[in-house]
Amino acid sequence: MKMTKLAALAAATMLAGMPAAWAEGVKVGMITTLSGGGAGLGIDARDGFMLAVKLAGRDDLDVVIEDDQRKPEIAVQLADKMIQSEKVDVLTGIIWSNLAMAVVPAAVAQGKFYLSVNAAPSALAGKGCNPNYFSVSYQNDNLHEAAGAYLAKAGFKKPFILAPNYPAGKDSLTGMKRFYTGELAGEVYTKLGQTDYAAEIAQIRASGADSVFFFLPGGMGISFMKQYADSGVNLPVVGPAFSFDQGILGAVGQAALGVKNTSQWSKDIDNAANKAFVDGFQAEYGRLPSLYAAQGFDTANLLISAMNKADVKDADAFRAALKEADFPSVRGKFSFASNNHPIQDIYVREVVMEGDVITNKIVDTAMTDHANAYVDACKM
Amino acid sequence: MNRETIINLLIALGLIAVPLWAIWADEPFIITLATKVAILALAGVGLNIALGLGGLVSFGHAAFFGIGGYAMGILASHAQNYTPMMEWPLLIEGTKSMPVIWLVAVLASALAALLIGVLSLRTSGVYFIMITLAFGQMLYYFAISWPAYGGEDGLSIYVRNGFPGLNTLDPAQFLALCYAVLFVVLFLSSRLAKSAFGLALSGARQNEDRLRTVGIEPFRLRLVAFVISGAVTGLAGALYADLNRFVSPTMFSWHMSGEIMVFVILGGVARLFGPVAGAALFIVMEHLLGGISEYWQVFLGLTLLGVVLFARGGLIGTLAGRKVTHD
Amino acid sequence: MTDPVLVTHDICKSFGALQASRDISLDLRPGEIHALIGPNGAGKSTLIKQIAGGLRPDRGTVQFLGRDVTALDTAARARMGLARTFQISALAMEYTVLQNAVLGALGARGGVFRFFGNVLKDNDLRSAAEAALDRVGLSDQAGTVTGELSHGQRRLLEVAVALTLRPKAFLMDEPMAGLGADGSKRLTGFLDGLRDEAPILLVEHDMDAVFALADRISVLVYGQIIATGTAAEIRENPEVRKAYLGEEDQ
Amino acid sequence: MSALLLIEQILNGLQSGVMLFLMAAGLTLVFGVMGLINLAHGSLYMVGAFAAAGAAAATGSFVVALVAALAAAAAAGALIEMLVIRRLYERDHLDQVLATFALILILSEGTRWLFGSFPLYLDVPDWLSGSVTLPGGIQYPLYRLAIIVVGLAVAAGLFGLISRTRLGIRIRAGEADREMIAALGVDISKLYTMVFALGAALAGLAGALVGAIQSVQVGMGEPVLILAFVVIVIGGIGSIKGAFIGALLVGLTETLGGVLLPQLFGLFMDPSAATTVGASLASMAIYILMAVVLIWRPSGLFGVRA
Repeated sequence: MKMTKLAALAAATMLAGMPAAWAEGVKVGMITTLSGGGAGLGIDARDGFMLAVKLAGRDDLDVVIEDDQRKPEIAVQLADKMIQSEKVDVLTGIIWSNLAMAVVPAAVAQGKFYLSVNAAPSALAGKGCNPNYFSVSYQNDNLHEAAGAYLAKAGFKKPFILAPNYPAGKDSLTGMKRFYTGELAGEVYTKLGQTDYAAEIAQIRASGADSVFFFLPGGMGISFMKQYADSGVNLPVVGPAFSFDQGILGAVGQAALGVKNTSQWSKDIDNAANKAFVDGFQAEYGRLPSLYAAQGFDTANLLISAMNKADVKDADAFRAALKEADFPSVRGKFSFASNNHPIQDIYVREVVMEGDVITNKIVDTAMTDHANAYVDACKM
Repeated sequence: MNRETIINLLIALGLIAVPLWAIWADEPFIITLATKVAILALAGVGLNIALGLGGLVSFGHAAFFGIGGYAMGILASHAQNYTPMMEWPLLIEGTKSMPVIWLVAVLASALAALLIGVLSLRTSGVYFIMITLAFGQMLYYFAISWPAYGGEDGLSIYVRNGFPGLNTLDPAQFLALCYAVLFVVLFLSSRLAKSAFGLALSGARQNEDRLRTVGIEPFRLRLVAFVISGAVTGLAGALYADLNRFVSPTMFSWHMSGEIMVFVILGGVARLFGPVAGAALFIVMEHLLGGISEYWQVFLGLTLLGVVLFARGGLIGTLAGRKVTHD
Repeated sequence: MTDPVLVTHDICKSFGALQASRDISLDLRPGEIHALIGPNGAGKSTLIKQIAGGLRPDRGTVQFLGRDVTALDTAARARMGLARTFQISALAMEYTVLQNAVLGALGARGGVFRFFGNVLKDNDLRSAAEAALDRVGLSDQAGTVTGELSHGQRRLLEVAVALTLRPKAFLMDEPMAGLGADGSKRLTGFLDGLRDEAPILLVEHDMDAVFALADRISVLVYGQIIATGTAAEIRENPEVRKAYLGEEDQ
Repeated sequence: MSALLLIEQILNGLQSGVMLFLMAAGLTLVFGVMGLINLAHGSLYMVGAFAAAGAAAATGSFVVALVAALAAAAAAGALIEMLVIRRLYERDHLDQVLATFALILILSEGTRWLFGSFPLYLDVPDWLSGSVTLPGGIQYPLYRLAIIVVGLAVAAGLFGLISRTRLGIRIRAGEADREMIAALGVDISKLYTMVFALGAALAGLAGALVGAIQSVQVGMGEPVLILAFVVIVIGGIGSIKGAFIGALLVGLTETLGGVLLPQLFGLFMDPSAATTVGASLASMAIYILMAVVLIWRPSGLFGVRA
């Protein structure tokens, strides 16, 4: 791979003349979205991560946190700052794929470890994979694939599918169609940031579909669900967890009840680590944890497990320790595929009312020990 | 020497002294910040030609900034993937050479400015502000939904492009290069302001009737100014892409247009060093406030508001007093 | 007699129901000062705008130097040598007096698209500008910012800028306005000598100046020229007396 | 596409156009009367939505929520006008743009400070939920019909206000000549505060109405703000009638463009490319519309030549 060679050259040149980094312990740079519209996700990931650090009581783990404002250019500059000035060993925290694409290749080329708490674009899983890059969350396509698998398994014959017109949206529909190969009632790309879905809902109504699959992260999904629920179209809805996560459910309200969504985590997964996490999170922050918080929590625990086995200065040993994934994941089973993305079960959750709180409950398993479609494309 | 000249000299000295200190104190990130200041200042210098001299309040300069950025991204990505951009009717290959990229960035953004200018300059006042904004948004949405070069994900360039005789991977050398470009453009822009063209352009801003009455049609002047302005901002875009080794549609967003405008106004409209002072102040604030509070943008907003309401003429206007136009 | 420099032929212009110009035909001959007078709202400014190129007449033509210029814009007419001064000073107020004059000289010479050299150090432009300033007596104010000039000085600067254009004809819209007795007198003297250089179409309210200067006078009332003639003829004209006395009645 | 679906989509375009009008009306009034560009108008939309969500959570009543939205946005508008905006009337557009840009930062992050980083809940009330069957068999959400009705009623009220009442006469006089209105003995600064608060209240109302079917979150006003600018530029700045026509044009273009363009390209391209190209073009459609209008009429459809 020519790219990697060039990148290594760049790294060598950039590192030349830098003094020896942090002498002991591990310094982590967390770049995440803490201001603006998407701040909720970053805050959850940060809180989950810091909770794990606190519960582990590690004072040799130093975390520097910066706000990327959801702007890729800012994220790049913060990464430069973390690497050049803070001299961190490990980077983490990025929520959005486009920001990850901006930061990760350069960071790993400079010999840093990158542990993803969320974003895991296909470009970094296949051709652009790197031994120093680990995704602790999933590969971006996973939840969509699981939704496709679930639709096929549940016997739907004619889903209508929609996603925003940007790369992650196209990956989503591609991923869904990888495991649902039947007929589609329609396939629509909406404008990124669109808030009114009346036109699409009318198309759904007219299309003769028997179900709806959508991927509309953030406010887009909230708008869609509210409008859909009010439209009188009563087709079953399936989607990835993003629009039905704890942070967002409150805003969608009852419109979300009954929706099936795919997720690799849920707060009712029955294991000790998850119970400690859910209780600890509620005690610490006074709210229910979200998927992003769970991913942040697992990321920190993965890092701590590697710290227990190897010195971060010994990159090969540390990398091997990370790859073992010898930590108690809140998801239960967890291991890395050869391209450093998780092999895990993906569940089907249903949105339910628990007391007066709207939340999710696992109703099925969509895929077992699922890895991703890019394993073979990754040569490292 | 008048006060503004002294202030300009102090700013220039500061620009050079801070990175020298950073090298001595081993604070490499300060060098990155200084590079960012220089590049954004350059974008502001570009806008200032339209805004300060010509009175053309463009709310769409992110269009040129983004085009410059994508000129770099597209050329360099073809070079790094060893795929030609075009094979027929003639073979065009990508490149990793900064001078070539700069030339393409300047030409492409100048051409865009020509097209946007021809249409926009038919309007004036608020309509001009809004139509330039609309063109910027048009390109923004185009960049997001155009899949060939990454769409919203943008394009990563793994290694910074090269400049003959320099190691651009060394932050200090890249900074020196950006400074050199900035100072050359500042020099040219100071000449421009005093030239026949500058006299007429600024005259058109002050009184359009006067200009027509002496036989000069303002439209062509403004169009040329808009093209020069767009080209300089496009050059800044190419450098910014190289600083980040990354381009994305956010370079086209209206926030970017707003920020470039903020640099100019914060520093002082139509002041030679206004954009430099403005960009430096803005980035220092962003850097310092960002460390204090999660809600730092509130304080940034309050500071900007304070400058507009109470420090008219921006930083340099406040320090140097009234503008002196004669020699 | 030589051909007139400037001719309007049956110009008509209306704004909605208001007819601001009705079949106006007048001419400006070499060497003369032709004054245009009329009560407020008679349509003098509208007529001047149509002659200068700021407004297109609904009907009729404007000829300058024997050429039909009706379709040309202000800048093109200015380049042909039609120099105009404004009722309300139209100057670049942030510029110095010298810069304003150099701007005029630049317009006359052409070569606006020069981006590098210092325009104030261009000897041709500077000497043309300084000569014009000298003629109106503003040389000692060359470095003053125009916005700081007195009202009268601005009027003089307008005239100076017009001079830098080396015009074939002047259009002057109330150059005496706000000048005061002394200033009016001086400007009157100056314009008196100017007519040999290029004829002047003079819109003016100051009747002393008009009667002192004008070779011919046209009277515009309600968008129509009701009389044209020498000062003496106009004084005797009953219609003119009626129009002006009518105004005084109000 | 069937005729029924097309009619339904036209209704959708109408609905989004009517909401855009509520936003654009305030923007264009403020510009027409005070000559001010207000970039922070979208923040007032957001303030309305947040106030409505807060009030609905506290009382459970949608009507109270709407009243709260109107009151909060009007109060915020009046406050902003008195503290900041009135210092900007005599300034050029540049200072106005910068100052109101700063206001966006303050209001957005301030709101996040108060309400947290997660979207808030605001839903359609029970008595307006569900859909009704229109003549011809079109199923259409009741709430959206209600929005169209409210929007048209507000538009009618606004026309009445401007053309019939004393406030309207003063507003029109203020547009024509500021000195004249001052000479008439009207307290001009009070008038300006009222106009600004009125515009803010309309934006707040739009925020609350739309918030119930969209997402109440920080930054929700910015896309709408840009659209509202497109609307008033197309309609002619300062013209309420222009804002109305412009809003409907933009609403219809955006809705129908998103539906029809991909189908149009589908006629001669393969489906997935058609979807991509169509969707890309649709997202640029209103800006293209605006550019075309301005090239044809540089002061918008109903603008007065500056």
